[in-house]
Amino acid sequence: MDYTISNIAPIVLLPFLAFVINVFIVKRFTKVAVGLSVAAIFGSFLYALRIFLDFMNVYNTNYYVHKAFNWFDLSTGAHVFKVNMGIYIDNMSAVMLLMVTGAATLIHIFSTWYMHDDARFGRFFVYLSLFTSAMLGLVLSDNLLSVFIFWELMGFCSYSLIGFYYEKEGAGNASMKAFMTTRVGDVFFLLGILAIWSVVGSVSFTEIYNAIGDGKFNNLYALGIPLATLAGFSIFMGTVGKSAQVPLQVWLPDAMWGPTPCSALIHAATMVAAGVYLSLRMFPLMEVGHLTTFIAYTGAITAFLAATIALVQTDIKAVLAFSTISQLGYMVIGIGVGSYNASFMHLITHAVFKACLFLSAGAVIHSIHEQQMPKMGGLKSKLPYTFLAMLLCCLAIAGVPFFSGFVSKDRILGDALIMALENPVYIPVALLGFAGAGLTAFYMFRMLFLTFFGEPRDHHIYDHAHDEHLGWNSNIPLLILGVFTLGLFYSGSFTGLGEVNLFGSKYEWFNTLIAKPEAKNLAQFKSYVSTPFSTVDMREKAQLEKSAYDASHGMSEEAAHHAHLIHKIGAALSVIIAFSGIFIAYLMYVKKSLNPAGCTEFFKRWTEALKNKYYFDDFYIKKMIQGGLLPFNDLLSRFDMGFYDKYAVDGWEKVNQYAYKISNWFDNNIIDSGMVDGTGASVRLMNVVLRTIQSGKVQMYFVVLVVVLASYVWTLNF
Amino acid sequence: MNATIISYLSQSKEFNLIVAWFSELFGFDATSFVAFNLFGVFALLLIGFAATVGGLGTFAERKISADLQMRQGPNRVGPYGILQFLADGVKLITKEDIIPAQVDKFTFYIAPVLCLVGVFSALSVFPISSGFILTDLNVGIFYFLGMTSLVGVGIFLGGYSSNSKWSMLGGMRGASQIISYEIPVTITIVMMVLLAGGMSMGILVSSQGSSVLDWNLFHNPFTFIGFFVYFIAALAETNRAPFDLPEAESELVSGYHTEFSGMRFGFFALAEYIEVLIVCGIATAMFLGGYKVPFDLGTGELLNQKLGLDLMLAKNIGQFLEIGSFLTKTFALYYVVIWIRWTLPRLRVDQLMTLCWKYLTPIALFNLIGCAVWIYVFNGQSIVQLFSLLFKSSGGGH
Amino acid sequence: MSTLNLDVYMPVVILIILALLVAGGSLLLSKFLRPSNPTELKLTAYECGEAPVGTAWSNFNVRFYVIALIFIIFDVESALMFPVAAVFRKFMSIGMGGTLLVSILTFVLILVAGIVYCWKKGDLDWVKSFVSQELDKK
Amino acid sequence: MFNDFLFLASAALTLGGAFAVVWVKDLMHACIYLMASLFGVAGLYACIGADFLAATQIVVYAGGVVILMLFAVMLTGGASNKTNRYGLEKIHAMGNTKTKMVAGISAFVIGLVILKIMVSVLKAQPVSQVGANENSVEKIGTLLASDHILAFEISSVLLLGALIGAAIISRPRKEIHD
Amino acid sequence: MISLGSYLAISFALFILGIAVMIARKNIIAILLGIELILNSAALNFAAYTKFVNNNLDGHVMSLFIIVIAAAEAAVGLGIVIRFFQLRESIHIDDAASLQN
Repeated sequence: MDYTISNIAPIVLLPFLAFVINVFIVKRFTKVAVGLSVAAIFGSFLYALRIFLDFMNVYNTNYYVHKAFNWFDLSTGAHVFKVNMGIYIDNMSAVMLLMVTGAATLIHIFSTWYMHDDARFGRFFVYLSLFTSAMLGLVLSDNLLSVFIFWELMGFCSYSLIGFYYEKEGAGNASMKAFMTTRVGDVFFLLGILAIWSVVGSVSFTEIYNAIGDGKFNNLYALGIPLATLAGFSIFMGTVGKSAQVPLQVWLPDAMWGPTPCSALIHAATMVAAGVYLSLRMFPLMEVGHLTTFIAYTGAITAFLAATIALVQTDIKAVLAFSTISQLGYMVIGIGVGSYNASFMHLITHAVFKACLFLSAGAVIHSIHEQQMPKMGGLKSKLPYTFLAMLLCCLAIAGVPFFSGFVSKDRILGDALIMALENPVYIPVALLGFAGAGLTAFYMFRMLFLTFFGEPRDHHIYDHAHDEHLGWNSNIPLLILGVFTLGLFYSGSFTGLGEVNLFGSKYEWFNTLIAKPEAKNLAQFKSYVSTPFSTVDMREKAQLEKSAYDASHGMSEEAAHHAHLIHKIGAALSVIIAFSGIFIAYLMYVKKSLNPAGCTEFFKRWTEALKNKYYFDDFYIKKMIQGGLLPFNDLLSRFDMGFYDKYAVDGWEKVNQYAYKISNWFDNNIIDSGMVDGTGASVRLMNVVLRTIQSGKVQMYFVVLVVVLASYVWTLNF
Repeated sequence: MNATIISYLSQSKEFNLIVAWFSELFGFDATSFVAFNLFGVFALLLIGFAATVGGLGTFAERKISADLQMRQGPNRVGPYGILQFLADGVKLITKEDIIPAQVDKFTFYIAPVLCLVGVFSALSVFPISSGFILTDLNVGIFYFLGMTSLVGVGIFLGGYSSNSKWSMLGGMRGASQIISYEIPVTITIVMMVLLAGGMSMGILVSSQGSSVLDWNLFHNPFTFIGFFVYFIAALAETNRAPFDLPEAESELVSGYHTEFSGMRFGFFALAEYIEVLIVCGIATAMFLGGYKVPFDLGTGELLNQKLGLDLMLAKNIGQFLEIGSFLTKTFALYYVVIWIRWTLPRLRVDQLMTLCWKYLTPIALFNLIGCAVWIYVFNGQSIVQLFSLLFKSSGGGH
Repeated sequence: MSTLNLDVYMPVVILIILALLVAGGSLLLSKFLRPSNPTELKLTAYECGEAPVGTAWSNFNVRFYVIALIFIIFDVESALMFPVAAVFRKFMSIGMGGTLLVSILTFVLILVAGIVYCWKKGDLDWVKSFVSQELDKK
Repeated sequence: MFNDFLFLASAALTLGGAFAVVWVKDLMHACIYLMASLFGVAGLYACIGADFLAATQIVVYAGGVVILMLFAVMLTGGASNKTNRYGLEKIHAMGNTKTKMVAGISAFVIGLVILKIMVSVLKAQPVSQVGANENSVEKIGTLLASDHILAFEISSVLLLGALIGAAIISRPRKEIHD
Repeated sequence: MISLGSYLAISFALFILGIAVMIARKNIIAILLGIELILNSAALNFAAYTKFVNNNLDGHVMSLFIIVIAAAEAAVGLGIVIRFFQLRESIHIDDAASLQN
């Protein structure tokens, strides 16, 4: 298949056109607008499917399509200033495209049922279309700059969708919080782009790879830090913001103020995954920046903390939110321990089952108008299909064999184990990872049991819950997503260890296709030319006869064998952990033989901490803002009023009087004019200078911004 | 390289002789030097001419108004009082120059000068003839727009600096009136540029023929309307009656130049009269065939071949014929301007704005679109050519 | 040293200089000829004999600004239109007149939409504010 | 010869005007000096054969923006209000020593950075001759109509947005009368 | 005399002066003046580069769009200033410190 602008661009343009048109017609013809959005996203799904099938057909690790056109070129002789915009599709993007469009389509369809009695039914779809096009643009884009543009666009959509019910105050605050928190990461991201530009002179992925391959980053230092580390760290901070890693994870739980479908699409499947996607794209930079350990630790801590917090949540969406954070943590661990394609695989599988989970939760909420799990229970008979979908997803996320979560997460854990055995620094990562896996299994099934099993705890709600029957837009999407939680779609083998041969010779397609761009073998990008929108580029063909892990790690045979062994161990371990977690949940919430209250009593303080999400928000709000900045202002103002007025002025007045009494010749004018005003002036000057830090004065912010930015640019070597 | 008066004169051998002489005098290529001086001379001539016309304008104004009102008009100074404008000039120069206490000195000083600068520098693309145009910038008409828009600033500043209620009102009114009416003018000019395929005066003029039917005025209906749109709007842009609200004697004492006296007032008046001249000239150049004379006498080939005159001489003759044809049309328009002033009553300010925004601007936009479509559909042929084609075909019929 | 010939701009510069010279010169000339005996009364602002109260630099009605605003938008539009209009003939000669015509029409019509909006909203009629105020008073 | 004269005059006008904008105390005068500076920029455009840009500069700025600013100054009570409404912050509206100091320092910092970049750029600079005085209008028109057609259309949308937005913002409100 | 260096120097000076105006002034309109200066310096740079380095006129088009954007920015900015003045009877930027009117 030949790739032209006409069969790639529609993927982005269809939703965008739907957005543009809907903006105008949504008020008048809501139904038409909604239909338009759904049709558009389905169309782009078809396009993405076409591309995906083509990639599966070619089935080559090094197959990629790169089309770039010259956006503007102001090169001056030796000093190249040229920005290309373009499209870069490799196997990763192809899979990502399919996932995004597929999930988005199903979620659109589900939303037509979920939101149809909402006052702003149409507007929801306007935002949804814009968001989808932005996400697809991010996946397709071939350089950091356009990634950043779409990144911000998604941030805006997320903002407006979280604050969708803006009449609720919580929603407004939550949207603001999400926007501001991710902004922190985005600033770092921008600085990272600057740093990369200063070295590479381009923002195109392939050129960055080239530069890394050429070792352009070697022994470059800014502020005493290696520039690669600086850039990689900045980029990774962007990931931390978008993918809600510690310490910027606080916005994601509040993001649940948004409508459930948008939580499913944005805060589970796509946008939060975009952060991980970015880190995956920039993996070589992380590698040469020696950031992998840091990344692994960030991911591990996030995974574990989020999992523990999820234990005590009673709001069904909150549980899902924290599990999302925790799963994202797993992906980041994957990046950290260098299991590139497992991490990406987990991105995909997690997107599928988490979207399904959110949609199921949405179905539950929609049918009983209640989010608190303690009020639910026994809904299995009322909502059989939702229950089925949710069961599948819970099995998947818990890491039960034959399900996607097992295939992907277990691989990350296995690689973590390998790294831990190679290098003791990674032992905590592996431990936290396995612990988190167990906790995941536990709280997911806790949610499942509390929702669907046992006796209805709130009969009023239970009786008002209307029975569900199969609807094309209510629970068919759930079931479709649920089916795709089966492991065999992602690896031909159920266990992920590649014995069962499903796709003929193409078993383990996921591992085989996703090539890990390692800093050491980036030479393959040397054949990079930015071609016009006419031809297909092909890196020189690497042989595919190696086994899966060699393709991903490039190890020797026995090392691969060793890896196989450890992976088997890790798989067994995680299976045991998962089942034990499920079993404990079963005992607690179905058999009731274990009393959850007992545990809460046992870990009292800890439970408190968990209920307050480890006091992260409190810290940010109380300590940092109220505790840090406001008292500072108070201090300054008190200094201004109290000290200056009382002591300085009055004190010196007294001095004046004494001086006057003591001697007439002592000219008090000197004191008045000179000393009083002198002191006053000095004090005022001081606290004016101090106070300007926090006053809402635009210019002072401008000055600070300009100076900081200037000094940053100064450190880069242009 | 745009055509300038120098590029015209450099065709004559005298010019080259002078250049050569100066070059050997200085020891370097003196073309630029000679050009500078010649430019200076001709600019002085042009300004003198324009100023005289402006002065005569005042005289003509009185005479014509007297005519229209069955009066004598000025008849003391010189024959038929034709030297009246000199007397006015002397009066203005000898008037006391009062600078009130409350004015903002800086702006008070520069406001009249701004008007003068705007108008004078707009003269540099004044297309009196194909050769004697001072400089035929290839952004000529656009440049003209920019420079005349200085007058608006000058008037506003004049009103502001006086720090008097009347002046301030007049200044605000004047500025807003000028900028409002600049829009129909601009859009109409865009239409003409679309038609002529260039922005330089030369192209604008040479896109039309010498005979009346080849004028852009009769190119198509839209240009026909456009001419009147341009003329009315330009009239308003020069603050002429019936659009002289900024200096409405009966409402605001004398508008933005209430506080100005002596020469400073003179500058405003001079600028206004010269601007009227320029506007009429531009209208002539764009719509009325400009300096076109029959048989392309301007190029001088005809005289050269038929009468065997020296080419340069023939050219000069042609140039002067062109100047004649140009000035004739221009003065005819000038007469119309004065005529309108003494015929129509003054508009009210809201009528003024309504006229601009609700009539002229939409019409101008419609003209622009229509003209573009016309050019595209009829491949740039004028309505006259179409008719001739029609008759030719029908004539070919029998 | 550049090979760019800027002689075409000479007249512009000369005329600007001449304008300044004429202004300055005639003012200088009149300085010698004119009388100068300013009195208190002469130096006050002319307000039909009344003593002027306060400064004239008070704030004005916003409609002036709206007019200026629409003006500048159209001014910029014309600045963009001019070069495109200038090459219209050329494009027609190479047979691309249709596309250019379409783009020009799009451009103009979008601006027309703007002025239609202002018209509908009554930014174009001068006395609206008065009228609305009258209505509010009632 | 004349080129240098034109260039020097324009540069002097530009920089002098800009300096005056920095130093002068009266807002109205600052606007006028800004106009002078923009005229200088137009002259500088003319010096490199960008005649259309020069004309546009004059039309848009001298005709449009400066008038707009003068109007805005008048509409906001002229250059009269010196300190802010509450009179708490006794900073003159056109700045005082402190603000000028801060401005100087930050301008200096930025200047250093830009110089650092500019030097590296100029080092890598091939000395190129200025071509003949071509007709830039045609070229710009062709570019606008062919390469940058999208930007051309979008800019009209931008202008539309500016028109509507500013009209809505600065429309005389009913509650103003009383 | 007319060289890239001189043009860069001039636009550099313009930029710096614009920054200085933006920071030194407390009057919003004056700050807008500074912004105009900065935009002009950018446009000048574009024109100079396209003249002296690659003699295609893309830079002219860029400058043209910069002028367009500057005009739009001035229109909207001044509109906001006027609205602000109607609310606060002040155009002192420190009065714009709080977000609600």
